[in-house]
Formats: sequence, C-alpha cells, structure tokens
Amino acid sequence: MSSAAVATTRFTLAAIGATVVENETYFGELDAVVGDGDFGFSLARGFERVLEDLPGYPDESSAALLQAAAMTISSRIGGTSGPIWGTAFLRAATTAKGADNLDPARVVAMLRAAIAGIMTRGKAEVGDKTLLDALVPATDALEVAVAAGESDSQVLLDGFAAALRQAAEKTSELQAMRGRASYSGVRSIGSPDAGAVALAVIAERLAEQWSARPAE
Amino acid sequence: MSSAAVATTRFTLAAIGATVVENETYFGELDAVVGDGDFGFSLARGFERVLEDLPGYPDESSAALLQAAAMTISSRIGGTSGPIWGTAFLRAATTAKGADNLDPARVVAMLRAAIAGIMTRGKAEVGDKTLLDALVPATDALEVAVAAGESDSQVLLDGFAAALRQAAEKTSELQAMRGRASYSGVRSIGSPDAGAVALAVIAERLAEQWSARPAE
Amino acid sequence: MKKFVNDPKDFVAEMLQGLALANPDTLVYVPECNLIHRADAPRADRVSVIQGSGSGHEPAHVLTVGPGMLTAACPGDVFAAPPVDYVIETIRRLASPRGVLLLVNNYTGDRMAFEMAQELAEAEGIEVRTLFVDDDVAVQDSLYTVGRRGVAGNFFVMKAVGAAAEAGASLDELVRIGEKVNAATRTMGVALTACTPPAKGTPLFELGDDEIEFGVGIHGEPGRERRVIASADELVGDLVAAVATDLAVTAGDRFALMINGLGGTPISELYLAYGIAHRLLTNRGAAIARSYVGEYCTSLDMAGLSVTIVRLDHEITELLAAPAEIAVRVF
Amino acid sequence: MKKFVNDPKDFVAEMLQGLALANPDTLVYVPECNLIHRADAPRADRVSVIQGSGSGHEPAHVLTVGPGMLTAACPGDVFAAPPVDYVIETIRRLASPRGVLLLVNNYTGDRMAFEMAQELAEAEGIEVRTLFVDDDVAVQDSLYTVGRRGVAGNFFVMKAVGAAAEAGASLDELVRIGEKVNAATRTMGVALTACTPPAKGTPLFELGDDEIEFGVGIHGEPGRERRVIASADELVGDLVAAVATDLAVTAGDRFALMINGLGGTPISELYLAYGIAHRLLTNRGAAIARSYVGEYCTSLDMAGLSVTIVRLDHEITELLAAPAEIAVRVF
Ligand SMILES: Nc1ncnc2c1ncn2[C@@H]1O[C@H](COP(=O)(O)OP(=O)(O)O)[C@@H](O)[C@H]1O
Ligand SMILES: Nc1ncnc2c1ncn2[C@@H]1O[C@H](COP(=O)(O)OP(=O)(O)O)[C@@H](O)[C@H]1O
Ligand SMILES: [Mg+2]
Ligand SMILES: [Mg+2]
Ligand SMILES: [Mg+2]
Ligand SMILES: [Mg+2]
Repeated sequence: MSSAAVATTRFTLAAIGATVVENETYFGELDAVVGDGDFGFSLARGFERVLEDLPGYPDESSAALLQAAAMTISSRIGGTSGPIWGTAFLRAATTAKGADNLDPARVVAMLRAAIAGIMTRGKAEVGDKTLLDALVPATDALEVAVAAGESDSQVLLDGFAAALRQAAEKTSELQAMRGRASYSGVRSIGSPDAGAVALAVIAERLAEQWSARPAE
Repeated sequence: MSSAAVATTRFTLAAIGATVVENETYFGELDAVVGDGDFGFSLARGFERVLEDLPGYPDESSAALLQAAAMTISSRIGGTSGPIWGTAFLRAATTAKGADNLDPARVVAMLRAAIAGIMTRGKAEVGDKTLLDALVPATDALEVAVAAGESDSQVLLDGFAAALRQAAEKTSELQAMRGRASYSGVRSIGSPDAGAVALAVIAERLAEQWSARPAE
Repeated sequence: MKKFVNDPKDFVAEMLQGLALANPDTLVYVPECNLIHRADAPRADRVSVIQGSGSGHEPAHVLTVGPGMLTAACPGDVFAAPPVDYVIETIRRLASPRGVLLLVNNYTGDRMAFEMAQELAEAEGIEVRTLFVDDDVAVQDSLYTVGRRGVAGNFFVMKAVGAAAEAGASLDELVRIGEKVNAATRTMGVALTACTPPAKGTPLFELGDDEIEFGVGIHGEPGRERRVIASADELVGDLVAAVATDLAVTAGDRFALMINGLGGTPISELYLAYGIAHRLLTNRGAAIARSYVGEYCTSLDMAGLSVTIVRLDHEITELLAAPAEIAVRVF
Repeated sequence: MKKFVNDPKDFVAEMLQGLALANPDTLVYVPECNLIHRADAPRADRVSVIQGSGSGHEPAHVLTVGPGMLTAACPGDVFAAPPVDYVIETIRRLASPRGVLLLVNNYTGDRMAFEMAQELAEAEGIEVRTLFVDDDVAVQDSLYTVGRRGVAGNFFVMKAVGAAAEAGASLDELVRIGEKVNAATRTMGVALTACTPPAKGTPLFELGDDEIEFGVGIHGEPGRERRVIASADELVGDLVAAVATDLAVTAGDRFALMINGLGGTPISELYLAYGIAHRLLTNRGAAIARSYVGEYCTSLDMAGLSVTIVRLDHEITELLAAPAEIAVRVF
C-alpha cells in the first residue's frame, strides 16, 4: 500500500480529532438545547485519546488505521455516540480493506457502509433528526459529483462539506424521533441536530486544511 | 380600674399587633442581612394570634390584658424573640399591676422592668447590638422628659419614637455580640439590628395613630 | 459554575474513589472500567445483577450496590451510557455460572451499549439476560418510537430483583420478577430548575424565575411542557393524576408510593409533597402500604421531584420488604 | 421562589403531616406542639431523649426519631427554636421515671426555650438534664460570647446517646456520653449558594456567581468570610485543615469522618469531597474507622457541605456502630 495514502488517512484522523476536541463546548451546547448536553464531552474524551494513540496506530494500511481508531472510539466514548461513531468507523475500515489508495469512489463506498452501520445500530432512518440527516444527503451529493467525473479531492471535499452544512441546518425543521431529543416532542423543532451539525463542522475544518495534507 | 385606661391598653396592643403583621417581610429582611431571616415571620405569627385573641382577653385591668398578651407571645413565638418579647410583656404586666391608670411614670417603670427581664433572659448588655440598644437609651430619654414635667402623652410618645429611631440607626456602628448576627463577626457592622429597628417602627406607627386612641 | 469539582474530566472517577474509600470493606472499585462491585461477588450460587447508566443520578446506581440489591454498577460519564468496553469487562468480572442479569434504563445509548455487550459476552459463553426499565409516563405519545424512559421507578425493579437474587432465584425467575415490577410501576416528574453538568459548567436549559418543566427526564433533557410555578397541591396533584390514570388506580388496590428528589430539593419539601400524594391516592380509595421519600434517582443539582407508584401484590411486597445493605449509610 | 409549598405558614405542619403519613406504624405526630415521637414512647425503663431546634435542617431532627436514636423531636418554624410552650408540652408527654434528656444546639433562642422549659418541667417533678452541642469551629473567636454553634456534629451526639439510652443507660450516664462525644467532635462548613426560607421567598443573602461563604452556619446566616470559588481540593482542604487543627489530629488517632450536604448539593459531589477529606486525614497519619456521606443536618436548599470529624475511642465506636431504625428509609 502507498505510504502516501496512509499518511493522508493519518492526517484526516488528526484533523477530525482536533476539530472534535476544539469544539467540545460548542457540540455540548448543541446537544443541550433539547438533549442532555453530553455530546461534546463524550466525543472529545474519545477523540483526544485517538490523537494521543494515533502515533502508535499500525502503519500498514488506511484500513488498519481506521480500525484502530474505531477501537479507541468504542472503548472510550459512552452515550449514544460511542456505539454510533464506533460502528461507523469500523464499517468504513472494513470497506477500506485491500484498497491501495482511497480514491473518491472508495470513499463513497466507505461512507455508505458507515451509514448502513449507523442505521442498524441506532434503528434510525432518514427523517428521524439524527446525524444521518446530514450524512445521507451529503453522501448522495458526493456520489453524484464523483459519477460526473470530478476527481479533484479538494473540490469534492468542499462540496461534501457544503452539502453537510446545508442538510444539517435543515434538520431544524424536523421533529426528533430518536435519541434524547425525541422526548421533547414538537419542541425539538426549531433547532438543528447536534450530531448533524458536528459532521458539518468537521468536514468544513478538514476542507480548510486539505491543502496542507501530505504530498501524494 | 378605669375602663378608659384598659381601652387605651387594648388600642395599644392592637396597634403593635397590626404593625408587626404589616411589617413581616420588612422585619424578616432586616434579620436576613446578617441573621437568619425568621424574625418577621416569628413575630407576625405571634402577634396575629394576639390580634385574634385580643377580643377575648380579660377586661379587668391593663395588667391582665398585658399578661394575656405575654402568654400568647410566649406560646406562639419561637426563636430568640419568643422568650425575649414574652418576658418583656410579662414584666411590664407585673409592673402595671394595681395601677389605675398607666401614667407616664408608670410606663417608664414598666419599660425598665421589661429591660431588666430581657437582660436576664438573653444575658445581653447595652452595646451587644440587640433591641436593648434602642430600648435603653429611648427609655432614658423618656424618663428625662417625664422628670422635666412633660405630661402630654402624644409629645412623650413622639419623643420616645424619635429616640428609638435614632438609637436603632446607631446600632449600625456596633458589632453584634449576641444572637445569630454575632457569628458574622465584624461583618455585622454596617447594618442596624433588626430588633432595634422593629421597636422604632412600632413606636412610630403607634405615635401616628395615637390621636385616634379611645377618649380617656 | 459553583460545584465541588476539580477537573470536570475526573468528576466521575473522583466520586467513585470517594465511594470506595468510604466503603473499604464492602465495595471494590475497578477504575479501568468505572466499576463498583460487591467485595464478595461474583458468587457461583447467585445470579449477578448489574445495572449501568450514565452518572449524575446518584444514589442510582453505584450507591445501591450491596447484599439484597445490585451486585455491581457500571456507570458512564455524566448522563452518558458507559462505553461498550466497560460493560463487557464488567460482565466478564461478575460472570457467574447462574448467569448475569443486566438492568438497563430504556435509552438509546444504554440499550446499544448493553445489547452489544450482551452479544459479545454470550459469544464468550456467559449466560446473560437484559431487562429494560421504562416507567416514565411523561413519554406516552406513540410518536416517540424510542418508547418510555426508565426513571426513578428503576429503584423498585432493582430492589425486587436484588432481593430475589439474594435468595437464590434463577435467571429466568429474576427476569419474570423484574418484568412484573416494571409493568406495575409508573413515574412522572417535574423540575423547578435545570441542572448543571460539571463539564458544561452552565445550566442545561434556561428557566424563567417562575417557570418549571413538567414531565422532565433525569438527564436534564427538557420535559414535555413548560409551565408556570403553582402551589405544591397543584403540582403534586398533576403528577399523581398522571401516574394514577396511566396505571388505572382503582379503589381497593395497594401501592408503594415514592417521592423522589431530583437532587436539589430539600427533604422538607419532599415530605410535604409526600403528604399531598398520599392523601390524593387514599382519596381514590387506594391503600399506601409502603412509603419512600428521599433521593433515589437524581439529576445532579436539579430542584424538582418525581412521583412513583407501584401496584403491589403479595410477592412484590415481600421482595420490597426484604432486608438490603447498601452503601448509603444514614446512621 | 420555586418550591413545593402551599401557604408558607403551613410549611412545617404540612411537612410533619407527610412524615407521619409515611411512617404510620412507628411515629406519632402531635400537631398542637409540633411534636414527632416514637409510637412506643415514653417507656418507664428508658430515658427519653429529645432534640429540638428550628425546622429546615431535615433530616435533623424529626427524621432521626426511632429506636437507637431520638425518642422525640420538637421542631420550631423554619430556623426558629420552638416556642417554650411546645417544649414543655413535649417534655410532659415524653416524661419517664428514668428521666428526660434534652439535646440542644447551642444557639440563644434554643438555649432560652429549653432552659425555661427545663425549669418548668422540674417544678412539675420531671427529672430533666440538658446537653448543649457546639461543634462548629467556624465560631472560635472569644469575642463571640455566645460560643460555638451546634451543627452537623449533633448527629454523633444523638447517635451515641440514642444507642446508650436504647441499651438502658441512666440519665447521668447519657450526659457523660453526650458531653464526651461533643468534646470529641468538630465541624466546619462552606456554602456555595444562599438558602431560601419559604416564608421569605428570596435567598437569605446575595452571593455573586463566583462567591462562596466560608465557615457558614446552618441557618443561612452568613459565614465568617466571603471567598471566591476554588477547586474541590482547595475548599475541602481548608475545611479539613480547620477541623483537624482545632481537634489536634495526630498520627495514630482513629476518627469518624462525615461529609454532610447542606441541602442542595448532589450526592456525587459529596462523595468526591469525601475522597479528598479521607486522603488528607490519612496523609496526616489518622485512620478513618467510620465514614458518613450524605445529608445529616441541612439548611433548606443551600448548596454546600460541612466536614465533621470525631475522635473515636472504643466506647464511641461501639455506640456509633449500634443498630438504629430511623424514619429515613432508603430501601
Ligand atoms: N438512534 C440513533 N441513531 C443514530 N444517531 C442517533 C440516534 N439517536 C441519537 N443520535 C445522534 O446522536 C446525537 C446525540 O449523541 P449523544 O449526546 O452521545 O447521545 P445521548 O446523550 O442521547 O446518549 C444526536 O444529536 C443524533 O445525531
Ligand atoms: N441575647 C439576646 N438578648 C436580647 N435580644 C437578643 C439577643 N439575641 C438576639 N436578640 C434580638 O433578637 C433579634 C433576632 O430575633 P430572632 O430572629 O427571633 O432570633 P434568632 O433567629 O437568632 O433566634 C435580634 O435582632 C436582636 O435584637
Ligand atoms: Mg446527549
Ligand atoms: Mg432570626
Ligand atoms: Mg447522554
Ligand atoms: Mg432564628
């Protein structure tokens, strides 16, 4: 496997981790509106461990790196987010297996696998006002762009982040049907889902830093 | 005994009771500054009962009336104020015994007896920042005025109330040595003693209403 | 934020350290997986009863570990279900040949962690059953597909199952008992103030000086409805009406009645509320055979209370009355 | 004000009604004199142990009535000692040929009411002794001529005297034990928030968002010093230093350690604080032989805690460990 590809995955994990840690308070506040406010704390405790352990993760493939991250996430993050994010990373890792480079089509396949994993784990569907309501439409858009022949990763990532942001904002219109927010009934309408917004923030930061990724 | 004198005592008790009940919140706030805030509540629960029972109190003498009030106060008021005010009224009643009319000299004697009772009961002295620091100097002033030949009860009462007010305000300069306020140490300096201010308020209200007392 | 806390990240660990230091002979604390278990567990002749959930609900559940109640408690961070790994490790350490019973309050995060852990533990050959508690009548709309929440009523499930386990009941028997008690239990709560998680540092939601949250959960999540403060008679009356209607209280029935403080409510107010609830239920012809007033399942420093009723039969009454020795020492 | 209260004037009466309804078999409530007593008291072969004080400190003292602790409690209104008449009536109803012991926290109002009542009861031929509790080291300046206050340490006096009375000890013996325990006990507290008496409706004092009261009493009266909030390590460290210095803790001594919540502090924070205090004392070479964490003597809804230490000898240890059955049911 190309060590450049592994370096990019490492770079990506580091960027995600840093964004989650920096946004601990913000993500917690998003969850506090109609949830219980622990989302930022839970994610941060897991991803600060990912950042800490990242140097020691196996270097042989992107899949191995992602799988190691999935393990850290599962073992350190509690609440709903632990199983959800842990499953997502694990499924993505499995789908990355055997790939020399994570080309755009492969990334779409990894996202699809992550989505399927989240759905199985959380029994949520699109429309239930969860992070799926950002991830599914943004993955759809990414797939369309890739199918249309776009291959510049910066362009694709920018588009993905924009789609996540747009869809995350739109979750404000939804009533929560899953998770703690659902207990507030119609009062959950009017504010966006914490998990959806977190995905948008993470992708936006990654897109901003993408030009600084290791040379391939 | 003159029934006019008894009517005046009745009128005085009613006025005191009404003032205490009206000032429940204010007296409580005074006690809250460095005390525990129950002074207004305690007094009000006792004097509302005095007002209620007053029509049934024995009518034969001022002493009997005052003694009945002392009993109600002792049995209904808790905290420091129950024993202090109960003792004061009881001693005043005893000193009133046998008097046909409560002339100014007699009133001074009753106040002296009340003061002695409070001191025995509470082991407090002048300067300890209690209601004694209003009652003692005001009684001194009253005695001087009576000795100087003043006999108009309105004039005497006005002077008594003014002396109470002045002395009560001056308690701000003292550090509390008795009661809950004493636990705050030097922090008790700067605000007046609740009991002292309450006496001033009661005397002022009585002086205002004095012209409406039953004809003698 | 004004709290007794050092680094908020260490909040749960430092609380558990204190709990272990205060109970050196009876409790064991395993920091690696946030585990508190009886010093004499696991026992080959007893089913191990384990309850997990987020922290912030003390005395639930770390303080209810002991003979006659839980074998172990496996808490997560404040308001967060424990990570799956902690649960698996807990099950492994408490595994008994008679089996392991997991008591889980019905929340998405808790369900996922315990279901995943059960799967893994079974794969390792440990016999595991899971019992979900869902006593909160505030969540009743069928729209809310996640179902009712588990709140203070979980105490009764813990107590009954714990007593039966102590007496040597089988795993099947414990599941039967737990399901029966859960089905006979209803709770509804009201919050007068929001709570402040140490890591957040500010109240979870804003309430006006005269506003309250009706039908609130135990995680500081807002309730079903925001209202204006009313008299104790009215507030407790509405809570009693909600649980009594849902459980179809009828004359002649016998109940346990619990007033549970949410963390910031003085004991005096809880007893005042108890008196109101007791009278309202007996006015309906119900008999109150067991009374519980105090803190059983809290929401950090939230001021508020919940009312729980349990319809009693002979078996439940006996199990509730059985002795228990838990880490809450009052005298 | 957001509280579970109807007319504030009825607050104490309604609380006591609730308490009586929750404990129908064991407690008797006498509304005329705010009295809660054991259903089996007075007994001709036991000294009656009675504690009075203002209300608002629950579970002290109405909830600590029962076998092995108090025979009766005689509370006043919130933060107000009971009227003398209530105390006399209480003594009359609980009079025993073996005598009556009054436990009184050292405050002016309480002293006066109980001393007057004792005088009157003795005139009626009842043998009465009074024991004053004054464990609060926050009041140490000789300027404060009223002396130290009685605060959460009164629990240990009640518990030891209650156990001895239950075992049939004489009035003299109880006085000796009570004085010994009181002399071996020291407490110091800190408040993070002011409390709100129902009748006042607003907090007793104003504290800024980062301000705390150090050396606070249990009546919401301000403490010795206003400070800025600090870490739990620092706050608890200062409290431990104060009590340990005053009681001259030295290596090798054995202690009971209590973390008492003042009413609005979550159990989690109390255990966190317990861990700190335990470590600090053992660092000084002291051994902690008995641990108490929870609410023992509160100040309505005040957030805060106090640290109490009791130097143990064999006799005190035995009395503290003796069984007791009080009206706080946790399971
Ligand atoms: N059933 C579910 N399936 C997928 N995602 C979910 C589900 N429930 C909640 N989420 C996501 O998780 C986020 C909250 O995560 P977290 O705070 O860890 O959960 P909780 O505190 O409720 O256990 C929500 O904003 C939402 O995006
Ligand atoms: N030892 C004492 N002797 C006389 N008066 C006292 C004494 N201590 C306090 N007082 C008076 O009582 C007032 C407070 O009364 P109250 O609130 O009933 O007392 P507490 O709440 O401290 O028992 C004080 O403002 C003071 O005037
Ligand atoms: Mg959450
Ligand atoms: Mg007072
Ligand atoms: Mg959570
Ligand atoms: Mg008082």
